Amino acid sequence: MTQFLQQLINGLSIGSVYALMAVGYSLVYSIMNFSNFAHGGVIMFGAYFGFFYLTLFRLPFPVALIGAALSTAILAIIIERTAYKPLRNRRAPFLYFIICAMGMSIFLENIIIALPFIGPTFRTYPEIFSKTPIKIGSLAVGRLDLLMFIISAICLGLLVYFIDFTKIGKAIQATSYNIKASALMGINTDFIIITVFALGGFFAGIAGVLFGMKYTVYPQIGVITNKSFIAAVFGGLGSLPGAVIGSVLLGIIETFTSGYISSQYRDLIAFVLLIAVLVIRPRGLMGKSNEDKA
Amino acid sequence: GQKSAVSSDTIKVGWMGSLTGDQAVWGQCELNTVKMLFEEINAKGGVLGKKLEVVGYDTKGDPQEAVNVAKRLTTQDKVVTILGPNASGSAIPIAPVLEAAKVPDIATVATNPKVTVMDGKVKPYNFRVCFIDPYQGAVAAGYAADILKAKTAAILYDVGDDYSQGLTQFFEETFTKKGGKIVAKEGFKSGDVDFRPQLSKIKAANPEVIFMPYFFKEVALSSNQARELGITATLMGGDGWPSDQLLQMAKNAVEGSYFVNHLDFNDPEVQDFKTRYKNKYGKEVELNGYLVHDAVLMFVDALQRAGEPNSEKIAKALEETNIKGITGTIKIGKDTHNPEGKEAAIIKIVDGKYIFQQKYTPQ
Amino acid sequence: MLTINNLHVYYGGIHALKGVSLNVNKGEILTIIGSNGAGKSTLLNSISGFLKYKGEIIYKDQKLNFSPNKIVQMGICHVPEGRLVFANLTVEDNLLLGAYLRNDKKGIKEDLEKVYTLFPRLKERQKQLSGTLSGGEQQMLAMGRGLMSSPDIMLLDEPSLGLAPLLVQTVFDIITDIRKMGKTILLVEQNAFKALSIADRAYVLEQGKIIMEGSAKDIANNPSIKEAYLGVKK
Amino acid sequence: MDAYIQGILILSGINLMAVLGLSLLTGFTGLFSFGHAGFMAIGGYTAAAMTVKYHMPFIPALLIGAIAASFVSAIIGALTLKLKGDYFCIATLGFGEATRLILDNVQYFGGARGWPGIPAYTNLTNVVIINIIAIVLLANLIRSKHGRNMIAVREEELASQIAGINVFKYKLISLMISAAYAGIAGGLMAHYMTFLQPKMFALTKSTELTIIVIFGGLGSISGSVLGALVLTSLPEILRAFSNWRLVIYGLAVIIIMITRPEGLMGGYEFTPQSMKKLFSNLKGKRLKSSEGRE
Amino acid sequence: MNLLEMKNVTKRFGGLTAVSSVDFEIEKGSITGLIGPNGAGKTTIFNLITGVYKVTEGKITFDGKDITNKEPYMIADMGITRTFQNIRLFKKLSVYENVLTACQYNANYSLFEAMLYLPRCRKQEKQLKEQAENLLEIMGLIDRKDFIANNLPYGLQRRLEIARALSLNPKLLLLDEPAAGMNPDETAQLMNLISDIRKKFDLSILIIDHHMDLVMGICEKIMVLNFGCKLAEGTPIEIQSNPKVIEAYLGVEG
Ligand SMILES: Nc1ncnc2c1ncn2[C@@H]1O[C@H](COP(=O)(O)OP(=O)(O)OP(=O)(O)O)[C@@H](O)[C@H]1O
Ligand SMILES: Nc1ncnc2c1ncn2[C@@H]1O[C@H](COP(=O)(O)OP(=O)(O)OP(=O)(O)O)[C@@H](O)[C@H]1O
Ligand SMILES: [Mg+2]
Ligand SMILES: [Mg+2]
Repeated sequence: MTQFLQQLINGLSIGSVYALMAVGYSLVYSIMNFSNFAHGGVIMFGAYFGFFYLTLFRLPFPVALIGAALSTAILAIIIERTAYKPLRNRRAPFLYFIICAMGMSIFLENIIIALPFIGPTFRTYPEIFSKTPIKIGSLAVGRLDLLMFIISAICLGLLVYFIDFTKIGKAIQATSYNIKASALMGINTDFIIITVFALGGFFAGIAGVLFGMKYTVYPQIGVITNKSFIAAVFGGLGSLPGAVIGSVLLGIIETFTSGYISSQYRDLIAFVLLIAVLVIRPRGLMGKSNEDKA
Repeated sequence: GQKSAVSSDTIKVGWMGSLTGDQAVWGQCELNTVKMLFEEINAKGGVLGKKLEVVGYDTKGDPQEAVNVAKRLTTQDKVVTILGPNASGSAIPIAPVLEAAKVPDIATVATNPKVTVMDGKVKPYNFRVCFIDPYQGAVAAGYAADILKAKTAAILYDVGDDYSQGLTQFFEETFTKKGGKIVAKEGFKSGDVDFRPQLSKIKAANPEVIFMPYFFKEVALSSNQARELGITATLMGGDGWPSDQLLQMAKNAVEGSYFVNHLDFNDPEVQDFKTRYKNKYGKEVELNGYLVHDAVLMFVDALQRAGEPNSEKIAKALEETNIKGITGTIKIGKDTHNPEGKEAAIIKIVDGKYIFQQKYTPQ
Repeated sequence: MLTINNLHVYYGGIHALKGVSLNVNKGEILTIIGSNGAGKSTLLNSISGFLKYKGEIIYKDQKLNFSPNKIVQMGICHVPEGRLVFANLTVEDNLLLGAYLRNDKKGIKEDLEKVYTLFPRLKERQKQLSGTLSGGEQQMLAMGRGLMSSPDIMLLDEPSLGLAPLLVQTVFDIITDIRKMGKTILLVEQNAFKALSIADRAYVLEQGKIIMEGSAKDIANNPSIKEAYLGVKK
Repeated sequence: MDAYIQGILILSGINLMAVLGLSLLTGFTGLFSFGHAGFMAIGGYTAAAMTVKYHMPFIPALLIGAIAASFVSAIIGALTLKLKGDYFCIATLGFGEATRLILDNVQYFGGARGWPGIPAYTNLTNVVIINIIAIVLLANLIRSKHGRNMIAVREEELASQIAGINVFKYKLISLMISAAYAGIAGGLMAHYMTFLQPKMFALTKSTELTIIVIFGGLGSISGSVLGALVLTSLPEILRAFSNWRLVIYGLAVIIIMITRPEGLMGGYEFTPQSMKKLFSNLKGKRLKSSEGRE
Repeated sequence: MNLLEMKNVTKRFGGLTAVSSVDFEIEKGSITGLIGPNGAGKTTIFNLITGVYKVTEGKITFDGKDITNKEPYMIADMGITRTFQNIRLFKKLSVYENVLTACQYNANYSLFEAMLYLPRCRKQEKQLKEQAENLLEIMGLIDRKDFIANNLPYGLQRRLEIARALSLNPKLLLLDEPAAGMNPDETAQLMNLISDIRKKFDLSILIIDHHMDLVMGICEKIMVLNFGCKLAEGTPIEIQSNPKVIEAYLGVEG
């Protein structure tokens, strides 16, 4: 039983890492309808920003966290302006966006390695939160895990509020369905797209800092976002609650597979499950339907 | 004309390894070391009156790139010897290229036996300065069973990594042969950062020792997580461990752990090199630096004995290597092209420092 | 109110509008008729800022060269060809989005009720995803949504397209009603007969050029127009 | 020609083989795959098993590899081809990673440690011949009714159905052919490298192939040929830049996508007729590239 | 003889009944009209016949064979083709390619023959090309052969859809609002075209449209649908004077 509960805690904490990453990805997906593979790179930059703000500038943690998030928001906007906007202007098919995103992701990862003052070295965040876990009986709950869980929950709550209850949120939804029609409603679609990228970048920054604190910082941490892509698909592309639920589920599935079936074949089993879910629900758990009427 | 005079003044040596990708830290340290040593040698007048020049290329740790690089170094840059690579997966497929070009290669930390020997036959142009996986795995297992008197062990390893799989296999074999029992064997996949599910399972199996044959980043993360989960078993590992970063990232978690190393970092003989590197690059030297240092020594020695920068003669000379490097005595076996009888150093982490325990060879 | 001078639009190699000039007076219904591919939609798309053009479009003494959303802000509302409803939003959400730029909650609510009385079918389908509406229902939605922005001038691109005869009549009645509310209307129609019957003035657009202009009555009585657009046989 | 240049040409040829298949799937049928490295792996390991363990001659071994890859693709396709866009894409991504995971664990083939000692049968001559055959077969296919049906599926599924085209069948055929091509590429790779390691077939390999297809121009075989040559040799040309190499590569991909919206050869082919047409009818051709109707 | 029969066909979307217990026949060789207010379920009936939607209840037979819930491509193979209310062409392909693609129905060489470009493939390809050009000729599209479909004016796009549908040599052609967006003159041309192709291709045709001059002008029989139910059925004259139809659909003045 303890084993089971401990694994559940493990799963939830892994899931909340995936969730924080998947949300930004899903947000951009919902409006641009393409997988922004550069998202991992932005998360990685977030981790570096946070690290340097904390160590070089010695900023207090909350300031560094927000600072990093703002920095990556700007980075995301720059990426949108330079790499995606020209494609948007010529209404290129979504494949071009994906390839451009891949190019961007290669660029981001390697520029970090190539820059002499950063390089490939691993960097460890200063210990801000004690590593000794909170003990409940023989169960261990990491303090950082708890913090991540709470921050993720707050961020997601704010985001859902923002999307569902504010005017600009409505505009984001509208733009995600039909850009031209939105413009006809007087929505400044260009601004909306920037907002979405900025939001995505903001979350990427937070995810990056938290990730870096927990697992150290290095140029390849973007790779982990593959998992959040899968989680987002699991939950249903373009749906924020879907992204969160998909992530948590993926975390739990992975954990229980490792714990009770086989850690060697974990990803294989997770994959089979993913396929099973998609065969039964082709749009993931909560994906928006794009079905058009004949 | 003048041009050929210049080129005949220098001897080109190739280097390959990861300058990008997961293993860029080690690759860049290797290349830095080679550059530094060549500068030093050249400042003292070079070898055979000629200057040494390194041509280094990135392999991204990718076998296909390694083959390209080997071809480029041998046919375009016309190097006389190649140093590196650090990954077995890159060192194995370049063998046919080396044979076609008759250029020797000295691998640094490519520990798979098949790098130099294939189907019982030694590959004529492949050499290495490090000991091999079976040896390292056996050392760790032997030390755990004989010296630490452990009866049960668990293994956590990287399923997708050749090095990790190699060590796991030989640790398991030796440990069981010595009467021990592997109570849990769990895998993860390169790129993973969370090991708690596997560790929770290992915890339930309650081993005395946990063998962690992979690189320091994962070692740091997994040992931290193990301690968080309340695992108190002794942790052990291989030469993927030693790094400053390990101590930074997991100081308390790895306290009291053991690992197998190529050398004792506190050995007075290596201090000089350590400081030279630090002075030049402002960074600590990584383990790969020591090994490529010895690869350079091996090459220079062979070049001198060959008497001319001729790759085939250098290869012949390499077979007769018997020098003292900073990682120990390097005597190349004719049938294996491995440094034979190179003893492993057992290091224990005490008070956040790497403390040399003993040289150890399993029976 | 709206003046267009010498407008040229190109699609790649196709010269779709070749120097169109026209003006719309405040409070009138102006209709543009012309056969398929004449460039009517192109003209409306240029006004609402979706196309690059040569020439000038002046609205309330200002040159229009803004992005579409700014143009909407200035009180120009375009109900496009092909309706462009938000397929994945409900009927009501669509209507509310029409009022995106407005902030008067009360006015919005009133207008919503007004739209529902104009198109009772929409009220029945309030909560249905608009993508699954029938073609005609979508057309009503697009019109209703346009009204929600309480514009000064409405550009209607074939509003009767795909509507049942009974509804066609209703739509034209509604257009007259809208004009009575003090709005200006630029109406593009295939149903020239109906369009001319409610319009004040009309232009005839052929192959990217204005070939005729005048009062709706004159145009409707012009024999060549009768033959070509009103389906009156020789 | 020295061994280095030859090596690059051989690798271009191997990549081209895989890219041709992927081009059929992505460029002509409109399906996007992130799992083609998985099919290469299956083809490579099967072919190597044939030559090493059963001492079979090269060509039959390659064909068996192709059949194996094609067979597996049929199973995967049957399960996932009903999925749309990114969902299918993630399913193939999962497949590719799962294949690698299995190979990592199969000690019979050397597991993650790799499989050395495969005979070196691949050379420039047979790579070129195989590629020429592959191109001819593909070109014939594409201008036949079957090829047109695939293009129709890419353009508009419902309309294809109404035109009597069995959409699912054509997607499956396209996937199977493209997997067979990838399988042959894998076999060529195995016998060129003389070594196989699951790492060689990582996700980055799949994305590299996709990048080549789109870089070369969707729906253009000549584009694929050009793309494979350019993008295989580009990293080699940039070798001298050491760790700035991939930074430049990433940038190059972005710039091409932005400045050449149709890829290098988008939709065009180098054939005698097309060249004639191109010169005589430049104006008419321009319509093709003009933007979609609003 | 009846070519198509619908028996008691019902279609529900969740709680909404779009088509409810409709019985309906199409006589061979006839032109039949299907009219009704917006949202009455006309397009839904097309979707049910062509297999795009699954039937909730009831049975559809074509040429004596049960086609209920068959896949759309199978139904197309059996000889029913259609056009769409929202035009669905292969937008980025040329006019010629649009038609040639649909002609695929008339060739049966295998994948293998195609890849090797064997004689049978060559011969049939040549026939297909002739057939496609022929069709374009008939439909008056031959001079726009190389236009990208998407850049055609609306009216021609509709024509192209009809041409594409005809490439399958159908027995029954379903036209969903073919005259939408056309002015009276163009509508008249369309009427001529429809009667022409019926003769040339020996077709039966079912038309949905809101242009009464067209429907009343060429249909031999008309069915009126209202709220998913059959409201009336009869000759144009009967329908025009049916008070229920006038009230629900035509309006006083028409
Ligand atoms: N995106 C486009 N690319 C190329 N040509 C276009 C595009 N859109 C329209 N055209 C061409 O421009 C011309 C005018 O088109 P437009 O849509 O404005 O006509 P219209 O008068 O609105 O016709 P309809 O009554 O069919 O709606 C036509 O010849 C059309 O083929
Ligand atoms: N996929 C669907 N999901 C839910 N409701 C649907 C769907 N398709 C159609 N409907 C509903 O079924 C009813 C009938 O629609 P249909 O498209 O058949 O109307 P129609 O008679 O063709 O109208 P129009 O003349 O306006 O095209 C409409 O109320 C529509 O909203
Ligand atoms: Mg128009
Ligand atoms: Mg309809």
